[in-house]
Amino acid sequence: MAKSDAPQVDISAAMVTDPATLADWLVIAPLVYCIAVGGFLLMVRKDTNLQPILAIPGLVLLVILDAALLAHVIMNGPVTMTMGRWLPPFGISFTVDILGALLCLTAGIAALAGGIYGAGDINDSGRRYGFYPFLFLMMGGVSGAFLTGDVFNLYVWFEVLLIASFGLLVLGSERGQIDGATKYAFLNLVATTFFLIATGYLYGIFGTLNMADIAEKAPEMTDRAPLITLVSLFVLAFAMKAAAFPLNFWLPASYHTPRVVVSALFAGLLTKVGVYALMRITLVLFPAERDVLGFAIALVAAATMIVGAVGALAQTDFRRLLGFLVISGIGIMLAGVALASQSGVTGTIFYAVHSMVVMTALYLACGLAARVAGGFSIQTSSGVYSSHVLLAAITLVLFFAVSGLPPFSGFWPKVILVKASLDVGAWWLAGAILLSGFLTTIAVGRVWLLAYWRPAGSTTPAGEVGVLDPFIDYLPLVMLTGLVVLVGIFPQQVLEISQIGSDQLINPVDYIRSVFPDGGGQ
Amino acid sequence: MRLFLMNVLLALIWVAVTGLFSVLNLVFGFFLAAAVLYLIREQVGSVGYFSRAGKFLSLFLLFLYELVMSAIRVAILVLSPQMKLAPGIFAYRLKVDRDYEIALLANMITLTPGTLSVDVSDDKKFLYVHAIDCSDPDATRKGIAEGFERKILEAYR
Amino acid sequence: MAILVGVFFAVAIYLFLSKHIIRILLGAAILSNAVNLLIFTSGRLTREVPPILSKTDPVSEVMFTANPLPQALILTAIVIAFSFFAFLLVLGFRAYQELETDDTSEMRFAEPKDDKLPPLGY
Amino acid sequence: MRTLIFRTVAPYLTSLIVVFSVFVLLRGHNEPGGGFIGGLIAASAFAIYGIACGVSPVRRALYFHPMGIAGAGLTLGSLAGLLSVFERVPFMTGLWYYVPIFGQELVLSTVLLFDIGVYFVVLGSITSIALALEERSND
Amino acid sequence: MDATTHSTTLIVLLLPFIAAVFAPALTRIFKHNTAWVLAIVPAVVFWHFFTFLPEIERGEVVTGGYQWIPAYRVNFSWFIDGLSLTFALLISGIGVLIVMYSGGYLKKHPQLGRFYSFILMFMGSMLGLVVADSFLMFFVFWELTSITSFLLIGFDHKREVSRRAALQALVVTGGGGLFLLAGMLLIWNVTGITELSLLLRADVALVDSPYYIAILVLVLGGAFTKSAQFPLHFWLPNAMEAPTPVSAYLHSATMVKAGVYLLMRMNPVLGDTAAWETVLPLFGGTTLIVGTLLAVRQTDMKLMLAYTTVSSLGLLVMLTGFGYEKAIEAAVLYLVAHSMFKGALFMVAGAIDHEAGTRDINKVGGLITAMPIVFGAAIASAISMAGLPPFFGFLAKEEIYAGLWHPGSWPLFFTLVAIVGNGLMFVIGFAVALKPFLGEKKSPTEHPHDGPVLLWLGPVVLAALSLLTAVFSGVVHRYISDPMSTAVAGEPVEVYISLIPPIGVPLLLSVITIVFGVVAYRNLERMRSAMATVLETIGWGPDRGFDQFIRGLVRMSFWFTQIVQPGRLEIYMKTTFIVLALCLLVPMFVYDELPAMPRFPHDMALYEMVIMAIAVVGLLAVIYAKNRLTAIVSLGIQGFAVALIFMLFGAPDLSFTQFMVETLSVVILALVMTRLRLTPTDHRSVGTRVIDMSISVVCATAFVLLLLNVTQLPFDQTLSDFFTRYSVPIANGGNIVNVILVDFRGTDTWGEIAVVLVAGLAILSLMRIRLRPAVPIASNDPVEEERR
Amino acid sequence: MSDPEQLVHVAVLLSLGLLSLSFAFCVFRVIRGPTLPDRILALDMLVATAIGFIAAIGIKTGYTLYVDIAIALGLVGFLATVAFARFVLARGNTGDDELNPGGLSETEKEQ
Amino acid sequence: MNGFVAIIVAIMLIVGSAFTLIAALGLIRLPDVYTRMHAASKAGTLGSGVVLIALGIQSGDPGTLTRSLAGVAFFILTAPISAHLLAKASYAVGYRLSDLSVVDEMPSNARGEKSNT
Ligand code: NA
Ligand code: NA
Repeated sequence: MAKSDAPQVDISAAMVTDPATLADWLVIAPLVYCIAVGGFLLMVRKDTNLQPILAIPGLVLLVILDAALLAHVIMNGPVTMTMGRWLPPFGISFTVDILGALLCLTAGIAALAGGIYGAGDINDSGRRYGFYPFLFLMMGGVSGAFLTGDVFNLYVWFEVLLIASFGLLVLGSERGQIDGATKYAFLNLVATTFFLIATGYLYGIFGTLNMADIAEKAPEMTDRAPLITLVSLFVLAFAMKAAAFPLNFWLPASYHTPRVVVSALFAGLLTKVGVYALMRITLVLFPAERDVLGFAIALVAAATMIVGAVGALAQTDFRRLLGFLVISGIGIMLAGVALASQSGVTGTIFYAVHSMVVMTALYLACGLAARVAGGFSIQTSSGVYSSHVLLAAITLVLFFAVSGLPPFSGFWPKVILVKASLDVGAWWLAGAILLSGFLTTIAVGRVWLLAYWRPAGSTTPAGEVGVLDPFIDYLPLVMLTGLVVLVGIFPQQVLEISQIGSDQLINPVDYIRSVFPDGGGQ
Repeated sequence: MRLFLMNVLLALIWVAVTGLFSVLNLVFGFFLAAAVLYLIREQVGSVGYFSRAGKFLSLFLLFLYELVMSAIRVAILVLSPQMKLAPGIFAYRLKVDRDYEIALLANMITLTPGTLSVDVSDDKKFLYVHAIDCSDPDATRKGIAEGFERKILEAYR
Repeated sequence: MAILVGVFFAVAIYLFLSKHIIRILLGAAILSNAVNLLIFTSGRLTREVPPILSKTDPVSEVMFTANPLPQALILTAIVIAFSFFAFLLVLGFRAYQELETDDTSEMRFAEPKDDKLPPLGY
Repeated sequence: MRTLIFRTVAPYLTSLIVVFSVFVLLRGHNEPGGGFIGGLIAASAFAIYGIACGVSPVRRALYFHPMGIAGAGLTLGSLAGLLSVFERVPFMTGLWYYVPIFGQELVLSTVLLFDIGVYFVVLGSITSIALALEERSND
Repeated sequence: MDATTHSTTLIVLLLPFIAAVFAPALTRIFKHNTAWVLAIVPAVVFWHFFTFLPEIERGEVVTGGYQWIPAYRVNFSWFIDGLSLTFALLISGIGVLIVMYSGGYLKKHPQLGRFYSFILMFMGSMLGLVVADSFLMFFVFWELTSITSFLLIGFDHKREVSRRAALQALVVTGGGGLFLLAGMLLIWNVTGITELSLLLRADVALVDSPYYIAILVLVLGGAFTKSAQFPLHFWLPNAMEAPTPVSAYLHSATMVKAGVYLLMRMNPVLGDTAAWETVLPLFGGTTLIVGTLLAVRQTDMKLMLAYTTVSSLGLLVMLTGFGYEKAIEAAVLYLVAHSMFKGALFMVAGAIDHEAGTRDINKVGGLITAMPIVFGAAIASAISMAGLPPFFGFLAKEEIYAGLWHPGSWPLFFTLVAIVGNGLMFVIGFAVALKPFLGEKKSPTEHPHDGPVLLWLGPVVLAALSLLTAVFSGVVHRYISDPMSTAVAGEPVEVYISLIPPIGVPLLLSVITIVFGVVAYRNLERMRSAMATVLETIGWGPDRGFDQFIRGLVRMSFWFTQIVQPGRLEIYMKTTFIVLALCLLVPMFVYDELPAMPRFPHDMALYEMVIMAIAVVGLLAVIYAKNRLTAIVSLGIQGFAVALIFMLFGAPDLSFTQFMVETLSVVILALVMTRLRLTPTDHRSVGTRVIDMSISVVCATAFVLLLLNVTQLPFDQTLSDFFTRYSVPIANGGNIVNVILVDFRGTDTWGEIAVVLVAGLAILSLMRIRLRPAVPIASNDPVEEERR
Repeated sequence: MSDPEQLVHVAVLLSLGLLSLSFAFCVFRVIRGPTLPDRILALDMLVATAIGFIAAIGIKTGYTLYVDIAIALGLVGFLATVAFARFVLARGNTGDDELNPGGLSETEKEQ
Repeated sequence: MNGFVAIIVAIMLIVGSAFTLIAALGLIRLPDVYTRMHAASKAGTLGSGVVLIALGIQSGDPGTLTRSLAGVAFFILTAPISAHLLAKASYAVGYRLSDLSVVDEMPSNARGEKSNT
């Protein structure tokens, strides 16, 4: 022990000597905050009225923290804080670059929307059995995944958000929920297990888990170690987490079963984490191997976006339709990963942000529509346009946004990705992106015609069913839709940030330097 | 009083278990034990058996002896090429009536040669014992009555 | 050792492919063991020298102890796997109660067998 | 299963096991053990208690709801990590304080605090699970 | 152009959108006078662009703009030459009339305000489209016109036909838009240019690039869908479901001409090639004939006009395709003329519909006395449409023939096409203008009359304009036709044609046209019935094709989705693991990442082997267990074996934990099993067993191979050495593993306990939340919620 | 390598051998059954053997820390047996497996 | 390590594991679950206990020794209870004694009786 008589050791050889400033603390702030608040909310879970009163301001604060972090990263480039003061790669480093911070912020916003909406959508028993604690802990997992710079730690956060999502998924214990949850749970367990296995191999090969460290060592290992196999295993794991075809089963099997707000949160948060991890691993850690697998990823991307859109066309239940749209969006993001060009990755980042916002909003809107139109089936529901024009208008905007029509947020990233594909002559990929947009337009167009424009028939007691609360119900929706429109008309900022982010990914010198200031691993 | 004794006992157990004999550790053990006792405050019935430590000791020694013997008996039985056994369950009329006494007796019976207590009748009058060699239940009954039950009664009354 | 890991994986996956939740659960338990052994092995094996140092002369045995890091990782993994196992177990239990079956091919509430063709009109 | 024999012995067993679990928790830093295993042992102690004497005595014994205990554990763990903000060192940095008592040196550290947090989380969650299952299968 | 005009142009371009936002409110304030108020908006726009005429006449172009998305080289910049300006003036000018007309036509309609804002939004989009300089800005407004047209066609959303028509328009034009987008991005790729102005000025020869055909096809895909060229014309007649102002504005005067605008824009860049001069005339010509023939078939005035619009668009495309100077002039003149007379005629049809209550040409007659003013406007526009003096249509037709009449069979053929087309349009024009007004008086409603000024102002003004423009053709040519033709042709062009045409072939041709027209008009009924029978016999049209397309698409998707998402976990699992096997083995073999053959470890003690053996036995026992308890207990066995293995290889903490966890797992399994009547026995058929077996064995082998490969690499111990070295001195812990858990990698543990915590709570909620009646999935619906 | 150590070493190896053998026996009983309690009992016995094994290993390697593992194992072993007994009791006689040795095999009953 | 201790340890090791083995053998050989219980609960416990104490002695450190003794005490405390519970349960559920059995004075209501716990 560091007693007086203890053998003196040279601390600086083992530990970071310069003090951690509050700015550094921003790196981990969102995570610590979420976990701590989650733990606290759990202690007071029995006070069901207190829950939202504490949680919603808490989420606002979270968004502020994320925004501060993003600003910090934009100004100073990637930031690192190594836990326990140990020198990287010995301690667990949290390293934040634009990608992480941006997604973190978007996730925070989606969570805020969900939190507000949940105040109306989740009943007492739902709160009592931990809607808000789950929400915060899931956000903890998501933030942790976005922020950490350590592969195994990434795995841990994956598990945190996964188990929290289980909790949210089964909240309510309805038949469909249980059934959906069963498939969701087992398949996702398999996925994370693949991830863990890959991590085990990774450690066996590199003897380290720090991403920056690996990124540095990867080049000289390339010809000695079975990295291509390893990376393809990683890709498999994350593609499954991201619900890429042909491993997308779990998503359409489960996303329509829980409370709408839960689906909204899932759509906003979960799959994107998979895409993020995929980008992190393939672009930063193993660019060389990614180049080898690029074409395969492109095929998967194309297949995923088409399958998603086609699946959406095949649905009668509004929510299941949305589930397939999530998948289609994943395909579009994968396209950028497959291209791995500066503009391609830009498109992916931008689209990820767009998709998180728009899909969350769509689910929320879908929930309200169901409330006023009598159910989720577009076979029976109708008359929303006449009874609730504001809701209809918002939904229409979201429909166009998700189909990638201008002037909404979905348009620009799609253009960028199409252009990027054409740049490398991947006309078929460009075609797939456009085609998926076309099919999506038809799919949502039909929903609009039937559920919104079609006059309320005898089947639906439209108007009478739901009274929509201007704050709890509309505010989150308006907030998100406002973002969709704003980003659609003034995409400059988001685009610029995405470009910087993509630069940081494709050429991660700053990332590595922020972990090893004086260059080189140990 | 009883709680206090229990408490000290647990504290000592703690010290013994940690194998770290120091005042500090003892104090800590004491508080710890107090905390633990709080958990089981309801079930701790019965009053000081420390007073009869000596009787306990003899009881304990007898018990150990019987245990070893029974182990050997089983061994012989198992190893004997043709096992001639007449197992069965007989009812044993209890003299002891307090729960912990019955429990103690039952456990000891189990650990001793050829017998194994299966159940206690709901009215706590009978103890049902399975014996490997049930050719002469009464002898076994007698053995128990003379042996453990008597010593237990001595120890507690 | 690697072979043993292989057997673990084979059995686990075989159980996972079953239709019965209970078997998949058993598979899950075994799978986590398989993974742990895999990590353990890929962290290289050392016999019988636990990574536990006496406080007096810690540095003397440095080079000979088993590799502690994978052990820590596995410990974490075990815990997580256990939590998941518990959850899945209860989930399967509730599924059995609510859906009156443990045969996944009969669990068709989220995605009903008789899915209707969506409306074709406008 | 409330058999007289078991019911009589169970409380003592439980207390013994809990003591043992704390022991395992505290020495974990230098020898096998630690918060997690300690927590598991304690949890199984309560499981035995529950099986022997039924669920409600356990609940009353614990006083707090197990999940509450677990939540407290997590908060404790987070706290242990957060303390380092005052020392201007990164999250989760181990801090050691030496408090002399009875002429001996009592060693307090954030890592110990953290380990205790782990102990409570595991104790709370697992016990809660066990009790929930126990209740279910009783009705 | 100076700063103020610069900024004002921006404001003017945004003005319609701003107005659109406030339109509903204004409507609530000004009631049925709103039309007059809102008409100011297009008027202002019109005036603003009107002031550009001098510069344009001088052959200059007005350019300007603001940065929009510098990060992607997209500017909000405009480029106004003769072509743009003419369109801008048409849009805003006719816009004024349409706004007013709507005020009269949709009086009392509850959603009039919404209608106004849609119309204004459309106007803004259309303006943006024609002035846009940068590709993406152009495209944004292009799609905006599709969206607004979708909203307007579906305005009467309670009727299924409108809904269908709206979706149809959106699908066709929106889909075409995607082609256009691809085309533009391709141009950007090839030339590196993102602005039309630069593209026009640049000397890059797109026509020589290998991508020319691709670009052409894509751009035409956009233009043809928007301008309703055969066989994609069908959406336009259906769009007549929209209120008449919309038909008059979007679907005759402006939006449908966006495609033509695009072609004219691109003519200098893409035109003047064999492909261009074959494809455009062919499609245009076909569209012209088909359109007129279908028009003859109709009795609904709006439909007749709609089909003639189709054919007019065909005519324009055809002329643009020829690319001779004269042809282009003709196109320009005809475009202007058509906007005027077709707009007017639509409004007339609307007026009749509004007053007489029907649009069926056979159900109304003799309105001449009741609606004299409307009749005047109608007949004037019809004359212009028929290409008779003294209206602007006459100049256009003369120029058409002048443009088409060239030596060679190809032009000759198209001349004939043009004659037939013009002749039939002559028929339709007069049919619409005469039949309702002449003959004995009949109408479904009581005494119809001219109605409010708002209702007839539009047609009258337009009719007057076709007259004036014809009379003062010189001025018109100077300020409109010449600059526009110049812009289209890409080189200076001057138009001379006036009401006193040169005696020549063109004049002769028009005479032939007129004769043919008169004859045809007399036999209109006969032709109609003939067409009817013809269409009956064909029995299929692209319109029905659309339904079949949508239905087929949905059916196909349904079928496909049933296959890829069958809803059965075991299939999902199977696929997953098959994919896993592929992901591991394919790279392993393709990139030769296989391990070397490992040597058998000889240094294994007996008891080690025994334990491993026990593990294996336990595993197999789990598989072959006859009842659940055996399975569970066997599970325990293999768990203990693993724990012992951990211990043998120096991991006491692990084996400690493993023992605890395994036992607890077994215990909770038992606790749960207590309530379940489950059997773990394998009900799989032998076949599936074999398949599953092989899948799992393959996967496992892959893992093993990879593991061997990894373990054969030299291992980097740095981290562990570090931990070992500093565990005691700095972290004050002898048990390195635990020190790693709580200090070196404490954050992992922190997350891990979060997992444990959440698992606990989730399980609690699973056990506690129970719904008394087991409810079906849809019960998530609030409706059912109520029932519970 | 002094004499006593030699002695202990041999003894350890011998006892490890014996313990492995008894492992095998227990496993056999677990698999073979035939009745549920038989299996439970066998598992309990397995745990006891494991404890012995651990202790033996502890002597072999000289790491006394294995004592605690042994104790903990004893504890959980007890827990397991209790739980299983509880299982047997609560589940009642389901005909899940034969009640007297040599009766019908369980599967036949279950289907 | 001095010879005496070594001898003690060695003997205890052999004896203990021998007992364990015998118990296991009994598991195999004895006719029904109840008789097997005798073997397991007695010889088994004793065997492992002895080996554990051997470890305690061999370590030569009082802490370890006390712990090992405590452990053994714990086994001795738990073994009969588990045996009892198992026996009671199997009897209650109706697992019959082996055909060799001579007497069964258990009240009939105990057999097949469904305990509510
Ligand atoms: Na896991
Ligand atoms: Na950990």
